[in-house]
Amino acid sequence: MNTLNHSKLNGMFLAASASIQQQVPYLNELDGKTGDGDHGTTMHRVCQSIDSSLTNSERPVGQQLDDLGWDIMSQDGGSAGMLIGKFLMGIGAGIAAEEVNTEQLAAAFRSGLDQMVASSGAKPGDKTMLDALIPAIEALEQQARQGASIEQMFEQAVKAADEGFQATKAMVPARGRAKNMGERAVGYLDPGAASMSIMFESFNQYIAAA
Amino acid sequence: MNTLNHSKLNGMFLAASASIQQQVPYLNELDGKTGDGDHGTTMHRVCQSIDSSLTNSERPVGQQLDDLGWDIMSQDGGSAGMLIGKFLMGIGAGIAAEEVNTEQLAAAFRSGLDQMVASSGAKPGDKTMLDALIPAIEALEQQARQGASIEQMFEQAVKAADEGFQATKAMVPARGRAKNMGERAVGYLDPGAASMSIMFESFNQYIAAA
Amino acid sequence: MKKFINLSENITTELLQGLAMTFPEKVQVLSEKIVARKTPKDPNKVAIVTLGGAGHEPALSGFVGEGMLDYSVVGDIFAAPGAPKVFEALKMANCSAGVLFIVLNHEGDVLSANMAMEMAKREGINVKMLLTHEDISAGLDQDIKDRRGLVGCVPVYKIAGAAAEAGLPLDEVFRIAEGFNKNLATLAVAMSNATHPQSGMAIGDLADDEMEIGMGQHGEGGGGRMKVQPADDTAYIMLDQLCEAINVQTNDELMLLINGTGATTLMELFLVARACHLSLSDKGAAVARSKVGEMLTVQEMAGFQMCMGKFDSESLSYWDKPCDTPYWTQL
Amino acid sequence: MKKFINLSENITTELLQGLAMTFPEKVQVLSEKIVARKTPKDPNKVAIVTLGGAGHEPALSGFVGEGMLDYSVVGDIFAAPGAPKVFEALKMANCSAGVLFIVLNHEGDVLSANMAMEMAKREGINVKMLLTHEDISAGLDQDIKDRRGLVGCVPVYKIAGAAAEAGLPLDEVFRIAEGFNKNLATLAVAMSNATHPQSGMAIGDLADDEMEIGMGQHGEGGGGRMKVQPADDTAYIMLDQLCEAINVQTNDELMLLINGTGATTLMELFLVARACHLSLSDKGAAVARSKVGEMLTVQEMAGFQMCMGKFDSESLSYWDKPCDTPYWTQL
Ligand SMILES: Nc1ncnc2c1ncn2[C@@H]1O[C@H](COP(=O)(O)OP(=O)(O)O)[C@@H](O)[C@H]1O
Ligand SMILES: Nc1ncnc2c1ncn2[C@@H]1O[C@H](COP(=O)(O)OP(=O)(O)O)[C@@H](O)[C@H]1O
Ligand SMILES: [Mg+2]
Ligand SMILES: [Mg+2]
Ligand SMILES: [Mg+2]
Ligand SMILES: [Mg+2]
Repeated sequence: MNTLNHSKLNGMFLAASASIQQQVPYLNELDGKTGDGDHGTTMHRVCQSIDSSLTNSERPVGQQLDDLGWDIMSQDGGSAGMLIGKFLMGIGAGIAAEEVNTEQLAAAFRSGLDQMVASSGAKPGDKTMLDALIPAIEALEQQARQGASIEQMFEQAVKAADEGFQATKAMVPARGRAKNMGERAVGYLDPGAASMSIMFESFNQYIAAA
Repeated sequence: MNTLNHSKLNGMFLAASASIQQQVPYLNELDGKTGDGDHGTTMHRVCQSIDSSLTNSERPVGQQLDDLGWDIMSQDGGSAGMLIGKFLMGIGAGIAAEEVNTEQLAAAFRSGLDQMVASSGAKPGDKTMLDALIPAIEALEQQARQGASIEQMFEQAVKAADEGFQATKAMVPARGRAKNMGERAVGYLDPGAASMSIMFESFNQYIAAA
Repeated sequence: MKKFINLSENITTELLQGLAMTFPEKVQVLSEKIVARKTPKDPNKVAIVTLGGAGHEPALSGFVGEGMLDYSVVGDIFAAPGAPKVFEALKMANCSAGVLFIVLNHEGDVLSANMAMEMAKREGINVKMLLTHEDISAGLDQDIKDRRGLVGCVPVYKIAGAAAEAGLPLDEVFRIAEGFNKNLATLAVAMSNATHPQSGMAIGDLADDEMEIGMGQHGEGGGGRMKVQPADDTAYIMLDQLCEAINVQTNDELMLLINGTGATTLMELFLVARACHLSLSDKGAAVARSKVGEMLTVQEMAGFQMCMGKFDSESLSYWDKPCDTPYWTQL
Repeated sequence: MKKFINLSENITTELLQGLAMTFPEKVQVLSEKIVARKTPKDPNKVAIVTLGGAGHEPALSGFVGEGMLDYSVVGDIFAAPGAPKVFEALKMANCSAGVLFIVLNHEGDVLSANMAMEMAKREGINVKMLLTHEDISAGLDQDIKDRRGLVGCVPVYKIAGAAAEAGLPLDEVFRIAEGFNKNLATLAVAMSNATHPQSGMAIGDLADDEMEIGMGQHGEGGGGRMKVQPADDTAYIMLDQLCEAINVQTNDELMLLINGTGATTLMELFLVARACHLSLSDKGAAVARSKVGEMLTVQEMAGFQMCMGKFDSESLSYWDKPCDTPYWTQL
């Protein structure tokens, strides 16, 4: 497929929400190693927001994603909630139409990423969710530039996200609650990057089946 | 032997102190089941008082025991400390001479028991140290009346003390911190009675060897 | 045992030194184990004295100060102070207005208090003893003499202390404090065992999924064991018994204390307090005054004591008087 | 997990209700998660706002009241409130004198605060943000922006609150509070893990004989692990680092806080406080004011935070002003 409509975009996020909600204990456990043990709980709240916001697509897509981002931010979701809220608001601001082509889709995700990065203060290699998200979105862009299909875009993005997630294991944290553990955090995966990797995994499965 | 002098009386209590100090963890453990886990700690303090007070016999015996009782009471020894302090003050008040015969010895212990009972408010069967102490002192009196030697007196007293101690296992507590456990305390030995039984055991061994 | 201590036999003296160093303008330690107000009260006012073991901080000595206690005689961990020390404190407190001596009903405390009272009377000290015994865990039919004293001593200190500070004579201070004391009821619940800081031993044997309502002051048993319940259910079970014990009626002005005993968080205590407020207002009764926090602890034992009392206009007015102690300050 | 809770998703709203029911004359809850003074401050005085996750009671909301905070915006357990809620509170606080917004340096809190600040500025609200970041566990060479905010926020609330109550303009309140804030240093030590009350999971993995100095606010690691040390040794290790951090000199007037984080008893905290007093007086320095108790907890984690600061005559005078909040009352 070469375009993605509003309802399929919602479907992607709803699919991600369903998968993430099954991983709540795992995400809490990861965060218990290097943080305060609540990243699963945060994501559970984020997912509840997604579920209740995206069940219909009556509002314009940009507006709907902006509202969702604000709603996620209102859920008291700690760092991750705030950043994911920004991400969605950014996608909402950057999405060109109700139905977008591959380049427009990549551009919308880029807009989300930029918004998140602007608030986050983190750089690649800081052992955060950005380490999964940045390569994933770069893959989307690269694929779109090369004329790939939407299926191919997400197939590559999920690989990039997962590699980025796995790479966090070797990183020394420079942001977030893990920061103070320094070298001792090496060997542990970043929970936020885990969420991003699960999210792209679900996007890919949803698109492949759609 | 048919008389006991001041120095041997001191020796008896010093021997008891040495044995009890070896049982501190055991006594704490017993108290942990039905009380607040500190009877061993209490007895440790009582024994330190005994050790530092009875190393010489220069003062008159009555005076020395009275001072010791007061010193024990000053050690913050909870219920048991207060009662044992009274017991020693009572022996001090009731002891007739620096060297006493069997009847005088029994009378001195009776005087100690009476003082303790007067403060205690407990009755036989209440699952307290009295359940070991009362039969022990009754045995001393009975033996003395029958013309037994001091060795025989303590041989019988230790049996009575130990039986009384064992009997506390089946009793429902009516005094002390165990009281509120009611029926649930049945099956546990009373820690204060354990101390009294150890004390008479040491008296007996000391006298037998003296 | 994991505790921040030095030599176990020095815990009590060191902790009292720490208390006095932290509140140099409020309290001082006399004769090693007697905590006294820094600025002594006017001798024409009744002095308030109490006694008890350590290991329950902030109680008892954390309530020495203006408007509450004048002297707290401290024993060792979970052990009553000996009668000689108590007598010493009663002599310090001795004044023209007399002394009110507040004692929690525990065997060791009472033994020591009784002996000290004998000595004090022989010395001609004008002292009256008040016994607190509001633990209803043994059952409502139990002789009041057989009930333990739990956190209820703290509001009794407050009311007696305020009445004394107001200059009332000893008989009046006693009457007011005892009137309030008679209408108190407490239940304790525990979820985990305390560790004795000197022996290092756990007191009690609660299983991983159990709690016990009717627990004593040191983790010694005495209540009903059950599976752990939610905050609301736990609160209702306890509250209903307390209401029955003091016969709560519509329009009563109630005191509610939720006293954390150690590892239980203030977060949880607020949940319990909320449940009590809601349930009482369902019954048509209202909490006039309340306190939530750690007043009398049992080392790191998880659990709390719920204490209820009834005010009359007199006791309520003394509750509301200012006080200035290390752990109860009120404007 | 053994905790007195009901549904885990309701913990925060229920605990705030419990707080408001317990202190009806001091605080109220607005818009579900904003704790505000019952009697609002004169709008001609600077309003003080803070934000932070729950699960640390009494902090932060237990310090709302006369002479300290005006508004505390609460998130969920260990989770910062979202920017929309924080913005709502800044609008409530908005007044002619302006708003001082005190934020602890934690990623989530700062993200939320920054967004809310943007919104507030766009709305024309006169608000200045002050960041607390006194945790020196990452090392003294660390960029101050990379230090976490621990219990040091509490004395900053006190001093800012008193300056605001005195009617000082926003710039002055900021200057005094920030001057004090810059001379603060804190270290935390933990002996046991906290349990997250929503996931039921232990945070951290301290072994039975270990402690960790440099622990974070939620049990997240960050310091040096070592075998459990006696109270005195633990205190000396921490105190020496704090003295170096704020460059303690003879004749300095020092603030000392010993903040229990959960299961550690006040008994132990007094031992630690005593060691600090003795050691400081050996160094020729003196504690001018101190507090010992639970101010900012980490659930039932055993351990404490030691916080030191330097007074000048100005900050000391504001420390000494009266305040009347649920968990800090001073005459
Ligand atoms: N400044 C940041 N930039 C990017 N990601 C961050 C930042 N701070 C934290 N994160 C991400 O958030 C995750 C933690 O989220 P969560 O546990 O929900 O929030 P909190 O840390 O507030 O408890 C981390 O694993 C990390 O991926
Ligand atoms: N009223 C009493 N009469 C006789 N013995 C008592 C009484 N109260 C307590 N005891 C004894 O004291 C023992 C407990 O002593 P201990 O643990 O040292 O004191 P505490 O109970 O104050 O902690 C009990 O086992 C019991 O034998
Ligand atoms: Mg987290
Ligand atoms: Mg005992
Ligand atoms: Mg005891
Ligand atoms: Mg968090």
